[in-house]
Amino acid sequence: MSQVSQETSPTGTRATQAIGVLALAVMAWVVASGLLLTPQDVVQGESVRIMYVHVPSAWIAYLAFVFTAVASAGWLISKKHSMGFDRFAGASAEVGVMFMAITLITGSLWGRLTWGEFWQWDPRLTTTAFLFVTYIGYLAVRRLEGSVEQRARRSAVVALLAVLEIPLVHFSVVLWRSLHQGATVLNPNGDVKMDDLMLFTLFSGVVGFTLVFIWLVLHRQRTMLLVDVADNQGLDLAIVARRAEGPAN
Amino acid sequence: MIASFSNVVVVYDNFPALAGASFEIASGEIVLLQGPNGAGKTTLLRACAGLLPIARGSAIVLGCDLGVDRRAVRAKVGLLGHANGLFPDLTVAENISFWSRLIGASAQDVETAMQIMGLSDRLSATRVANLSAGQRRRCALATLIVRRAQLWLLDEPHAGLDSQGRDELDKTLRSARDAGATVVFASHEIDRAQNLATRSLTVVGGVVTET
Amino acid sequence: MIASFSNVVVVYDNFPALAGASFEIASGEIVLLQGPNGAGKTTLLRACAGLLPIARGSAIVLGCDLGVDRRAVRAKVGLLGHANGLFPDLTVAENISFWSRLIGASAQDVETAMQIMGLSDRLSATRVANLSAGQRRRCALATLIVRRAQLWLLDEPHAGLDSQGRDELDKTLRSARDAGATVVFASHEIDRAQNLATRSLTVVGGVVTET
Amino acid sequence: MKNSLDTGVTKGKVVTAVLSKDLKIEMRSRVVTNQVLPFAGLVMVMFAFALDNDDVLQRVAGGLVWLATLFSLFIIVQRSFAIDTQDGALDSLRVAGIDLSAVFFGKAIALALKLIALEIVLICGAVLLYRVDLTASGLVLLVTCVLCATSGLAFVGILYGGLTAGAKGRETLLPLLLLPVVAPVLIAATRATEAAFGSGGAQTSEGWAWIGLLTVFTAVFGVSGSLAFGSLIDE
Amino acid sequence: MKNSLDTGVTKGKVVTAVLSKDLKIEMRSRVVTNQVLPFAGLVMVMFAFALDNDDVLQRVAGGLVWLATLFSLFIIVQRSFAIDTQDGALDSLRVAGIDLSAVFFGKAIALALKLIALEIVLICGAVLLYRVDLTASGLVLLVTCVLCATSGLAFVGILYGGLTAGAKGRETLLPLLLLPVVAPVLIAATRATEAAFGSGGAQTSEGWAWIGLLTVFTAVFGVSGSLAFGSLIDE
Ligand code: HEM
Ligand SMILES: Nc1ncnc2c1ncn2[C@@H]1O[C@H](COP(=O)(O)OP(=O)(O)OP(=O)(O)O)[C@@H](O)[C@H]1O
Ligand SMILES: Nc1ncnc2c1ncn2[C@@H]1O[C@H](COP(=O)(O)OP(=O)(O)OP(=O)(O)O)[C@@H](O)[C@H]1O
Ligand SMILES: [Mg+2]
Ligand SMILES: [Mg+2]
Repeated sequence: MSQVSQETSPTGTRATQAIGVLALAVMAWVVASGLLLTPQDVVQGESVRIMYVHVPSAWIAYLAFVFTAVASAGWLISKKHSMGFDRFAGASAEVGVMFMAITLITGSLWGRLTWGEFWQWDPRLTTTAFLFVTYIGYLAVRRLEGSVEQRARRSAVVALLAVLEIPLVHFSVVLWRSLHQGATVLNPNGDVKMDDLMLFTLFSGVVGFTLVFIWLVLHRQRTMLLVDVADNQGLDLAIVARRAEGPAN
Repeated sequence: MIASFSNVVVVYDNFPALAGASFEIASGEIVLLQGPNGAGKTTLLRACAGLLPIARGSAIVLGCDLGVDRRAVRAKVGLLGHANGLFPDLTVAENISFWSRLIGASAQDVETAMQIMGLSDRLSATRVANLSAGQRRRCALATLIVRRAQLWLLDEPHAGLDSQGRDELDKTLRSARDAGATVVFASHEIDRAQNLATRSLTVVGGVVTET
Repeated sequence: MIASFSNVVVVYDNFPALAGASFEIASGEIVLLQGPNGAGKTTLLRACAGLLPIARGSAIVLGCDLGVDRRAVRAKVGLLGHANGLFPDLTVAENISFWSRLIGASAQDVETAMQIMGLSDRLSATRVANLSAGQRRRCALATLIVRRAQLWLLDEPHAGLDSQGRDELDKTLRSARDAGATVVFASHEIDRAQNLATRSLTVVGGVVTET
Repeated sequence: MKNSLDTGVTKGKVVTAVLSKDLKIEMRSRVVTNQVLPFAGLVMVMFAFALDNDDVLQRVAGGLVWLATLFSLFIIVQRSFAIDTQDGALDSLRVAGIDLSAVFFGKAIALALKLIALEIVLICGAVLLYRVDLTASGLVLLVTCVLCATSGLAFVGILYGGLTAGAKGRETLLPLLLLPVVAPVLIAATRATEAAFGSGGAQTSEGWAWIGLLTVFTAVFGVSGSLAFGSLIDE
Repeated sequence: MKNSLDTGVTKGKVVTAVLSKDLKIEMRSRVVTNQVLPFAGLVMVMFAFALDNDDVLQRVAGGLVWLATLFSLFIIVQRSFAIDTQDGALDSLRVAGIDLSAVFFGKAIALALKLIALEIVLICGAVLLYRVDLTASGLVLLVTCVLCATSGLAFVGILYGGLTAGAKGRETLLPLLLLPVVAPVLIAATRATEAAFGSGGAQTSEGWAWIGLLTVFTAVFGVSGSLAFGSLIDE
């Protein structure tokens, strides 16, 4: 049974407002620093500034998909099968797909500047595209007809399988020889070859995008709850109409 | 109580095919479901078999709460739907022996079931695709008889059978009841059905009323 | 004579489903075909509609010799088989209007047919895949009524209909007969069928005998 | 009772009724969009992935487009008759007493429209993925080629589809019958497309010779289909 | 009345019952032999024809074999569930109260056997048509690769096939779900096959690295399939 509360308050709370303000502040700093303060790259020139969006969005997409998987596992394991887990998984995947799209778009723009082409059949790019499609499929599974429990169960299985693709994307640069940048920041040796301010801006970007992610997910799962409430009220009306077919005839 | 439904709602897409159905079925009954087309009889039978999610209300069948776990009940019921559930490319004998292997029935049981349903040697070596409509229904019934379920759920079981087949089926259902099973079936042939049933329920507009 | 069969043999693969069937049907009759499962009733109806090749014997339906040309007769008969002949992805209204466009029936005819078969506005906008079994049968009958054929061939037309639908169907068939059509139908519900029919033929083992 | 079966329903009306039914069912069930297109797309992507940075890609582009089309042809033809046979609607069509050559054209046009929609996507894919340069004269050739080849494929597809529909187990015969017949179309269309794409330095003018072959093929199967379809499906 | 539902039917018996049913139906209906094989064959021949006398042919040989296999995977998976859903047998399976992971393995093994039969033909075709030289060590690699990749594909195919079977319209989701998942298998298997064929001077040893990836994939989907299939198909 879905635990649908009848309350219909706005989707925001004090806490989400705070997160929203914080996210805006951090993002403002990232924009200022990324566009104005950080130096050009020796090789890439101005185009390196795309990195402050490209890399964090990729990582936050990963984060979102991992959250989806964790929430899905939570739904499967928990005895009560609380629908909160399922809504959280769905909301997180939707936001993750959005961030993955940002990665793809900024990546191709960057590619146009550095490689002269929007798209290359490179392993990192190809696997990223596959990951994107996988989660489109996940969202499609959520839209299949059926009860909320059916939706939760099916999509939980898909989410747990889909998350396994992330290592494939991450290590694709190692597995296949790749045109794409290798692990510059998250490399196994731990020595980061990057200007300090650039690095700081990059990490600010990560923090800012994380805040945006949290803000979006909290709101989205609240709207999903409201949709379920509305569906439930629609069902009340439909039941009345159906019963009216009854003995009258 | 073999089955007890209270205010059960079952929804397709957004349409509540069962809109608050409440009834109880005791052990050893043969219950007829009657009612107009689209009333919700098929939906009710499939819900009893644990095939449809219960949106609201509480449904307990053979001691299993369908709201909690719909899968537990399935091993104990036998279901014959509007469709026959056969593989058209396999012969009658292959179809029946497939199902009997799954539930571990003996060759003797299979033999008996085929005899009851009048599936002769010629027919049992025929592909289901090449059978007449009534012969197919007989084959489906034979797979069900092999199953020896505790609760038999039958959706218009007489449809397509000739009069001899109908009599044979009624006899089989009665003897299953005598052996301790419970039978619930939907039918539009009121006379024959009321003759067979020990009790009849009327389904209209997704609601069940005692007749 | 609307139909006259003499020693007709119809073969599937190597099996003679009709093994020398002879009978005659006059204009304005409502003929019941009865007989056990696998007797050859469906085969007989399909042969009448010109859908099956005549291996031996002579079959003349509505003045067309089926041994010579089976296609000429088809424009004049209406056939309802065990299957409904509907497109599950289309709505009820779309299904019926498709067939009515093919034969040039008016919107008025469509409206009437749907009313006779009790297909309400809600149902007519529903996809056939989402209908109950009886509602689907009603939809198939509605497409047939639109057709206004000279010879109606119906294979267990009552199957799946609720009692009100059965009465409605009987009324429709009688009024079609009154308007000059001839009806041949197979059925296993002997009581109701004999009530409707003006004459009944028994099919057993591929041979037709007068009852 | 008025016998409305004799009121002349024009051939055109039957064609549109059948055509709109087939298209409506596709709109609802989305077999082409959801099943055929992704696979065709994958084929293109995989080749791009396997053979990147190679002029080979340009050379195989035309062939791939038509191979994917051919593959889709099988699936769509099968589906096109499956919707008619699954609940016995084909029998009702047979006894409807209508002009079956109109059914042939209705189904063929629906098939052709689905194929053309698919080909447009595939060709755009080839142009983008394989970096094909398309000149204006190449485009004219390409459009002609698509129209001719597709209508030819649609006619053969429906003709043989009708032959193999109906009886159980016969559907599996379809590829066997269809393959040898459509192979020439595949070759001609590929060559014309290569000429349009300028693959391997081919000239646009070379392409027009192939168009002639395609036109003959289309005409032959259009005529024989409209004559023979009725008696094939009727049995 | 004795309730025979409780008599323990071992998992192995259910696996063999389902397996032999699926194979018997294939023997009767010959979908793989008559529908999938001709198309796969055509693809091979067309490429041989289009790219003759070229070392390109050798380079694409491995990829073609696996592309054709993937294509067949879709058709066979769909067919494998269509035989269960067309007359409602899937519902009977659900209410049979049997261990559904046994059904998973039964169906997956049947699928794998069909795919392997197909691959053998395709590989022989590639060796003959594309004049691939196969060394003894290459052959060992090839056999391992075929076994690993095919069982992986079979597991995913049945798992997602079960998810999309049942409700109308759901089947069209299958390609969307399956494609991104099997694409890595396709790539890994292609690379391993290329190594086995020695295409483009690839070493056999390079191939074994890919086998590792394939094994992981197979293990993941075998385990998750046997755990999740029951609850997916059950709904
Ligand atoms: C459409 C094209 C592109 C896509 C889909 C894409 C995708 C990705 C993804 C998924 C990541 C996260 C990798 C991980 O940590 O697992 C990433 C990181 C990165 N990308 Fe891209 N990328 C694209 C183009 C580019 C281009 C053109 C450049 C620069 C020349 C670039 C530079 C980077 C860098 C520097 C990282 C951080 C790598 C690390 O430190 O681990 N990307 N990209
Ligand atoms: N396609 C076929 N191939 C071979 N034999 C067939 C085929 N269809 C029917 N038969 C056989 O022909 C005989 C007559 O079948 P038919 O469908 O005409 O019976 P029927 O009288 O309509 O029976 P029912 O009352 O069950 O509908 C049956 O014995 C059947 O097994
Ligand atoms: N898959 C579906 N999607 C949407 N609505 C459905 C679906 N199946 C059935 N319905 C609707 O649910 C209602 C109940 O259907 P059900 O099949 O239970 O009726 P029934 O009592 O068995 O009727 P019949 O006597 O015709 O078999 C019908 O109004 C039908 O239109
Ligand atoms: Mg029903
Ligand atoms: Mg019959």
